[in-house]
Amino acid sequence: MPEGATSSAFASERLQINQGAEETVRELLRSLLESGKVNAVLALGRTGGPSGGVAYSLFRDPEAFGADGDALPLLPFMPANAGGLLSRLTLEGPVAEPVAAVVKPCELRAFIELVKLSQGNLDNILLISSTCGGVYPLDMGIDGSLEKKLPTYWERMEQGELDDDVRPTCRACESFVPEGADITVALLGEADLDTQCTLHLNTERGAAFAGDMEGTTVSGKRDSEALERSLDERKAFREELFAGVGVGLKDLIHTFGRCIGCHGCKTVCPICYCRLCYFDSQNCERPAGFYEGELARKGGLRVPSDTVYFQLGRMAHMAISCVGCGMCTDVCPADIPVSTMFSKVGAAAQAVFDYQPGRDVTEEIPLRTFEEEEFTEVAT
Amino acid sequence: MPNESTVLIYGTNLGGYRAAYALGKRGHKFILLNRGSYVDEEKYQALAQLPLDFCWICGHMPQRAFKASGAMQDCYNAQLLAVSGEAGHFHVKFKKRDKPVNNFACTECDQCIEVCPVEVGEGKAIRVVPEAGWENCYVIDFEHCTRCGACEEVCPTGALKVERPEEVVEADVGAILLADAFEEPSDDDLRDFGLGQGPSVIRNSEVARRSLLTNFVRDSVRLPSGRMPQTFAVIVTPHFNRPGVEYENYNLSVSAIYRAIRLKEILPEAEVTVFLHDYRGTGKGHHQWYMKALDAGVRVERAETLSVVPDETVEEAAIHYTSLEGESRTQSVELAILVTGQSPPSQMEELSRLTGVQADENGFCRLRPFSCCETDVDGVFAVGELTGPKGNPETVWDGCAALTEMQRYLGEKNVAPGAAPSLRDVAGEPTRVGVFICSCFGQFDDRMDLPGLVERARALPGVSHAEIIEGCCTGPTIQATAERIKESGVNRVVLATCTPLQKKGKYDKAVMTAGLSPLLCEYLRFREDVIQVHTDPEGMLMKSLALIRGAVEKVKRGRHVSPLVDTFDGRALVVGGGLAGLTAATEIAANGFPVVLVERENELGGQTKYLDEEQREYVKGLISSVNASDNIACYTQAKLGQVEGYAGNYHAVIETPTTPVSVDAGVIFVATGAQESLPQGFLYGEDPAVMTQAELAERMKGGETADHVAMIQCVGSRTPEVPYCSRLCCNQALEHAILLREQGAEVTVFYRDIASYGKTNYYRLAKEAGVSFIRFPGDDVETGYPEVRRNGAGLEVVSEGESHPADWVVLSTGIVPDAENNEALSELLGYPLDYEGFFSSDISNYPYEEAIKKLTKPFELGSNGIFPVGLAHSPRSFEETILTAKDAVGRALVVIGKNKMPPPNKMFVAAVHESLCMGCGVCVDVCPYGARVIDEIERVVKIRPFLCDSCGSCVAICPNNASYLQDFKGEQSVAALDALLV
Amino acid sequence: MSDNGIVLAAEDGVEAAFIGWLKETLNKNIFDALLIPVGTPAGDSFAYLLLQEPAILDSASPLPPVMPVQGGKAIGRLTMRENPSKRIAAVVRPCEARAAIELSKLEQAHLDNVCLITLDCPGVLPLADYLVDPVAGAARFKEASAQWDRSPMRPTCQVCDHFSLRQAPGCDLHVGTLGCPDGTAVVVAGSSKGDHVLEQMDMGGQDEDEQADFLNTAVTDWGTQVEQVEEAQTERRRQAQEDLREEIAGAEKLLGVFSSCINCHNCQRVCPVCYCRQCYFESAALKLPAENYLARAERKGALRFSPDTLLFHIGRASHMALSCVSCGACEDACPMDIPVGQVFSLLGDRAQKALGYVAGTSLEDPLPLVSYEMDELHEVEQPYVEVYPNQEVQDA
Amino acid sequence: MEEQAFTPTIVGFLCNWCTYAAADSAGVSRFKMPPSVMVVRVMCSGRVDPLFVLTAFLLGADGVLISGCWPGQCHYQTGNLQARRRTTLLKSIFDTLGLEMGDRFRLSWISSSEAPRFVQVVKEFDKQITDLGPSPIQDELFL
Amino acid sequence: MSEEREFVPKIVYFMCSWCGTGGAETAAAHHLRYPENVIPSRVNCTGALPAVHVIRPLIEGADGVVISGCHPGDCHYDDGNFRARRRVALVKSLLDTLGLEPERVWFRYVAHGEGRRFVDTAAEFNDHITRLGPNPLKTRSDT
Repeated sequence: MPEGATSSAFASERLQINQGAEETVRELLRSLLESGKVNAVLALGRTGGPSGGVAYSLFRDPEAFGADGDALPLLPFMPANAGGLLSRLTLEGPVAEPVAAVVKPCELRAFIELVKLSQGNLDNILLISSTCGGVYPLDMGIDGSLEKKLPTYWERMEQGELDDDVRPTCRACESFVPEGADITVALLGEADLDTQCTLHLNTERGAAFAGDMEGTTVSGKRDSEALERSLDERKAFREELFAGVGVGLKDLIHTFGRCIGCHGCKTVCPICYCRLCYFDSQNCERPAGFYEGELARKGGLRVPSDTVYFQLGRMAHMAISCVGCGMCTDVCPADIPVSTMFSKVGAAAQAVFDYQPGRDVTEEIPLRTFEEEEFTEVAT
Repeated sequence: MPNESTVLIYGTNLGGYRAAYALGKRGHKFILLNRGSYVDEEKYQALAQLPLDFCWICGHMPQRAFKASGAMQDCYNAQLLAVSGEAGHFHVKFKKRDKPVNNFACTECDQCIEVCPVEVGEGKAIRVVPEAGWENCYVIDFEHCTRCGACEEVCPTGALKVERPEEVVEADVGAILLADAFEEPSDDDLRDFGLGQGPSVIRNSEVARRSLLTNFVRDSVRLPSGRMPQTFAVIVTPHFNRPGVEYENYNLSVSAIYRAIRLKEILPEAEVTVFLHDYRGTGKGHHQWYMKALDAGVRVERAETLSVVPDETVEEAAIHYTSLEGESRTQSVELAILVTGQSPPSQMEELSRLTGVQADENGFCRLRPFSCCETDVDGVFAVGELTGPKGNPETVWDGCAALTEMQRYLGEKNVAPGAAPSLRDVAGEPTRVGVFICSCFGQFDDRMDLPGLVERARALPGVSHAEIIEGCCTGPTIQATAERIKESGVNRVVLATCTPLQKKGKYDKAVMTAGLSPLLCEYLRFREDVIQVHTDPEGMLMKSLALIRGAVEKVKRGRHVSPLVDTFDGRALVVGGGLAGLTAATEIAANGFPVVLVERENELGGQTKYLDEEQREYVKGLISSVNASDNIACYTQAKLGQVEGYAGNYHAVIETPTTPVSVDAGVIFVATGAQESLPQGFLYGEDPAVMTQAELAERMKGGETADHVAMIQCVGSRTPEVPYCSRLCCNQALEHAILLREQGAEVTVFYRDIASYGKTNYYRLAKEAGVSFIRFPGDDVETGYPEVRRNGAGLEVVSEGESHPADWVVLSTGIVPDAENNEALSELLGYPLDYEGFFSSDISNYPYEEAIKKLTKPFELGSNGIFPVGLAHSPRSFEETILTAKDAVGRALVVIGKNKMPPPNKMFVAAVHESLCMGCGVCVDVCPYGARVIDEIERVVKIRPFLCDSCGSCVAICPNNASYLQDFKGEQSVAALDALLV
Repeated sequence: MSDNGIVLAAEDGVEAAFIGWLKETLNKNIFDALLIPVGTPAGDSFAYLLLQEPAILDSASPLPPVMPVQGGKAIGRLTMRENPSKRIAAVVRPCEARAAIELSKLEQAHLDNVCLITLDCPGVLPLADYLVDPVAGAARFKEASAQWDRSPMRPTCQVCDHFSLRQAPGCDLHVGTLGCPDGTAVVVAGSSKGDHVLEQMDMGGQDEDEQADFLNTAVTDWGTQVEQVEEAQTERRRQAQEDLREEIAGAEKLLGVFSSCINCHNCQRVCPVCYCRQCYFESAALKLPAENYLARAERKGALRFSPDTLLFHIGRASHMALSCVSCGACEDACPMDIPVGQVFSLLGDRAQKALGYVAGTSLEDPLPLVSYEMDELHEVEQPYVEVYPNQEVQDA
Repeated sequence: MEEQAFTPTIVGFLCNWCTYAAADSAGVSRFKMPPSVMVVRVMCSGRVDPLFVLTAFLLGADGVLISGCWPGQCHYQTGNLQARRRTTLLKSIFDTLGLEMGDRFRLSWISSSEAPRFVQVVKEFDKQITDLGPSPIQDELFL
Repeated sequence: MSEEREFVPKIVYFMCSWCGTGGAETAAAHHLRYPENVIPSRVNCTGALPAVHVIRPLIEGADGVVISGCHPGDCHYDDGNFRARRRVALVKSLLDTLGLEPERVWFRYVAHGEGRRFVDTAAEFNDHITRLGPNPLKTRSDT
């Protein structure tokens, strides 16, 4: 039911602060670093100086979160899925001292999913997320148009709406409310984000770390009307989007026909955790004889082949865990709506198994388990 | 009663070292008698002889391993007293006095030096001689030592005793090897060159000595006043010295040229003149370097006579010389560098008294004809400079040839490698790193804050234990360290001690005794990298910590791997049935190993037509012993079809007139010989009176002679096409010339350089016999050669416009490689040819063959079990051909027939992540030893661990870390690097 | 280059003539199959097809307006493990052929049965530009290439000085169109393999000598034309590279250039000469424990994460710059519009110059890093001619 | 007309312990059945990687049959149940993308004693595929 | 200027396990001194030093990298140092092109006995780098 879909994620406790959201988050992180409560903060920040770009960084110097520091914790931009980065950070074991990470809901889900796959470790990671209004596509981060967009973005956020220019994937995202975050910054549909802000301290850890922020603790039922509305809008958009990509073999080939085989979608996909992808491995390095065989059979074939094989195969490998973060579409040099395809397939598959990736770290990944009595219709 | 297996080696020349090395590796004990008071007091002989300014020959001796295994007993201040018995059963008596400091107990802590009250010049009465590659030697200057004993008291391990008793030792040995050291001519020998008479005359060896710590730099030639000379003379003294005073080792000319080139490198503006009589560059690459010198602007002045008169005070010397044309000239230089030869051995008399060996007319040790090291006395051998002037290769080859020749007098191997300790596989255990920091018996305590360092080391991630140890270099401390490692329960070890270069064996022993593979450990040179080279405590602490951090990160990622073993096939394949091939075959067979001999022609013997009677007889003898031997299978009219495999595991197919035969072998000898180059022009082939030296020999045998004989040297040698000296032609021509003179003929030799070499100075003899010599402008090949014309009935030789009538014109033609055959074989064996077209020396001979370190290279498998011998390797005389063959056999004997051979580097070999390997083969191309090969089916690289010397070139060239060394994995090195920089 | 050649002529354009010629090679059974770009079903891009049905050639396009896949890579995929048993003609652009040649040196392509056919190349459009509106893109390309106008092409193409492989011994056949009269082109052989093909294709017909003269004039005209343009291009390239270096040189500028890199490694994945199955920079070597990253973050105040962006780019250059053929594929694949292609061809040119090598122009030249001269590069040896006067090193 | 001419190519991944045995005895007992199934023996239906199915289709199979032990009878306890989940996933993917491959492959349980049932299944499946006609994938050049 | 004096560079000294290392040991035996901030790192052979290992320190905190191996012809493995020379040339070319101060990388032969040459190299390079000033990359957080 929609109600639950958005509010179940919140603890009843929340902290209301008379300071803009941006300032609050910067303030919080700076104090955490200064006090040494956290050893480092993973957040977005400026790179390469003024004319430069935006990337995630592990910040140690509190000044980064000062008024004109490099950090940009709430920037609606996603140069990488932080879930993958957190996995990289904790792959060889938990961090010794707390590290805070400011992530978007889909990044958080990706990390949870990776932890399930033993590709990361939650210990000592303080997860800070927010109700998400989506992010802008990568190319807007290059030409500077992102900067210009920000005022509109926040304006519409306050109204609980999404800017039309955020990535379609985001506009079609149903899981924009973080689950399992220690601290959730309420953004979507919150009034006066530049002067006030609400922090939901969902866990004891959250409370412990954000405890000494100045603000008033409020409890009890909160109004999630804006969220519900956004959910409905996004659902609608999602159906549109999915309907947009045709079905059937021909359409599939049309969609992926211009794939240049860079496998960038795989590389940036947080769920694709393999060190060496099956489709880059020896298994797909074929002797000339193979191609000659195919040639004899069909009179012609694409080289390098395996375009469709790669896409379908990758779906079979990760769609069940796809968190719909949209990185794959963003990165595709051939402008293929990869994410739309994968979310569509993923959503359907996840529905079949009644599974929501990244919702709960204790939730088993469907293919790692089974029921004695299920899907009896499939096998006959 | 079986023969003794031990060998007594008297003296420490390069040949002796090489023999000792080979004996130890083969498994024979040897006693090394050193007249000097420490390992190579006489070391600088190498510098005198080496053209290079760096030397680490002695470092190639795994002396610690040899001592540990009991193979080596080295005695100092030693003197041979008596020799009795006979070959195989000598009883020797010698006296020795141990060095005050026993290197095996010595930790090189330098406390003795610190407490020594006696100042001598810069240092103290006890000082360290670090240049010695074996170990740092502590020597006491007994002249000044007061015997106060302070050093003895302070020595933490009791390694030092000021007074050592002189001991008389008796031993039973199977053979005796005389290897007495090279001796430089004395200052008096060189008085004609003004040595010691002024500041501006210096020996080349002194220059090298000055360059020891810096390599050759300007300061090596700086004048006492501090001025930098701008005019130099490099003088090859034996060319001008009085007869019999000094002898010229074969590489002297090129040493002079090399020095001149280096001078031009560091002082491009300087004027450098090389004074010599002839340029005698007879070895590989020598001619190349001669041309290089000319390009570099070095002036080469050929003189008939020469003397140097230095000014006593002013830094200037006058070179008085007469040109070849007889006009006397003088040139004044600021520094004259004397490239000196060697004196006849001073010990000969004593040695012949003791052993019965005989000196030859020049005072060198006489050898049996056609033998390399056999003296007149059975079982007594002599190598290196003791037997005459040599080039470095010949000196070194002597060593292994001796091993070959002495086999028949030696009993069974008497050194058995100790059992390896069992190591535990730590896979699955949580990583626990232990850091053990050596205090060098408390020595380091006051140099820096060790406890503080330990504290910080313990705090490093992954480190579960850290402590200070007393040491890990003496028996007890090694044991103690092993115990501590065990008790601390760690499974990775960082040992912060001192020089792994010298003590790695000890550290390995410690950790292996503790049950850990050295792959799980890292040894830090705490002393060399921190204690002895720094003063600032804080900085030292930081640096030590960085080093430890790096080591910890490295060992954390270390994995245990158990080393493999391979068998080295005991069979040998010899290609070519000439002198070299026959020698190799018989010698290998004589040691009980099966041999397959392949000869292209239908009978053995090779090119015998140029040989004299004795030589023919000798070859016949070899052939009959080949035929007689049950160990040798001989295929004539046969050739090598295909070859696969690698050292110790070759599989070859031999094409015979009947059916192909397949052969397995561990080693392959390439003895395919070379050809006499046939002269072009000079009316050769048009006029019967124009002939080659070989043809001359035939005619002289037939009793013919002529009144006027002209000889032209360097026909088809030292030309752009044949860019080398064929080594043999000059001596051959001179011998003939002398004979002809005896028969009353007028002989004129037209030459560029008379490159005669050897004990017998044929050059001088020929001159004395009245042979006349006319030099033609040699460096300009195009116009240089004299022209041969018909002149009425006879002939005339026209050189530089002058006509010289002649009845016979004899052309001294060179030796050229059998290009076609060599290239095919090189392809087949994957063995390189050198730029001259001969089979390369077993390793790269840059800058040229005398880069002696190359020749003493201890990695037996460096040549992948392939040994080019005889003329296939380079132009060689009859005797030298035998020498190359016996040297090769000696080197083969070190490895051949080993049943359980571990990789030379045990577990430290290269490996491949096959899932990442793309089979691109770049690592195969850069591997210096053919230790890698592409598996054509799997398209990945496979390793031949037994050829791998773990240099890591494969790691560096591999773009994605598919190649790695067991102790140098990508993840190890990156993490370690980062840790250094935190 | 051999003097063997033919002249193609057709009313309806060189492309048609060339395709006709190719069909002929299939019919005459000179080749068993062709590898050539063909329009994708959606009509919005092109892909290499290996084909033996002459009919399919109708939708083929020897010089498509874009380079979605680097032909060298295609040839590599096809022949990486073995020589094909069939005789295959690969119709590729010069830079693609050069890549194939580099790959064959690296054992990643086996060309014994592959006949490399290249054409004078006008360059290609940036993939992104084209995909906005493929139809318009195609038109734009047609127009520009018609008068060899490189301005709309990719930056790397604009300054390409190897657009014609007539001199490269590695390339078997080359189709020259530059400066040829409309509707004609010359086909010249660069190798005996190529010669053989031309001989088999020789239709005879007109009188031999006449034909020969005609051919010679055609070839010479074309040759001189190409040389002129090559000179001009070389100059443009030098200039452009100078300017580029101005823009990127120095830590400040360089980090600016790579600041928006998102570590997708597309550049490496599409690079034809980056042949590793798994890139070093994705390998275990650089996967380190958290304490490593945190320590580095501490030293620098912060650590860009994913780490090692700059190391990836410089390091990758150290692996492939010597084989870089300046094809610009990397730049096409970069989602962040970083001028990787230009930077790498700059790095490649200079590195190759330093080690006396030109990538992909000959099968014989050994790869620079697997060979060496004993007497070379002394400029990198730090001279030491005199003891360094320094108090610190004096004996204590 | 063409329809009749068409004999499908079906790849059958049969579990070593049950269905493969069943197929065996079917053969031994000379049961008649269509020749269309190419049998690939796998140790367990749980071994059948979805990529096997994909590969088969992309290389031109008209149908894919996976068959293992009945639930509860798996030689390896639960392999077949995992196979069922994978199959379900794959079907879901095919269906979402509107690829008819979904209808072209089938998972069935056939124990070693059920030779007749094996024949039955093969016949049915063969019919099903024959009716569907050749897989359209076969003539796609741009896969 | 005052900063100049305070600046103590971090220097990585790659040395081969034969000559480079030997030179360092001879230096030690002679008690020759060189600056503490020169940190040695051993590789078997300069020919075994991957280009990336030279580049990485320059990004991750080193102000300079100096490499020492055997003299030409003296390489324990025959030609490792020749190969190293090419690799260094490559790295220098790359750094130069990118304006990253190739002079922060030095390559100088040092033989086993050449202790003085070793410490001189360390000291000379240290002074050289001190004059060059800090490596801008090492403090950049956005590498």
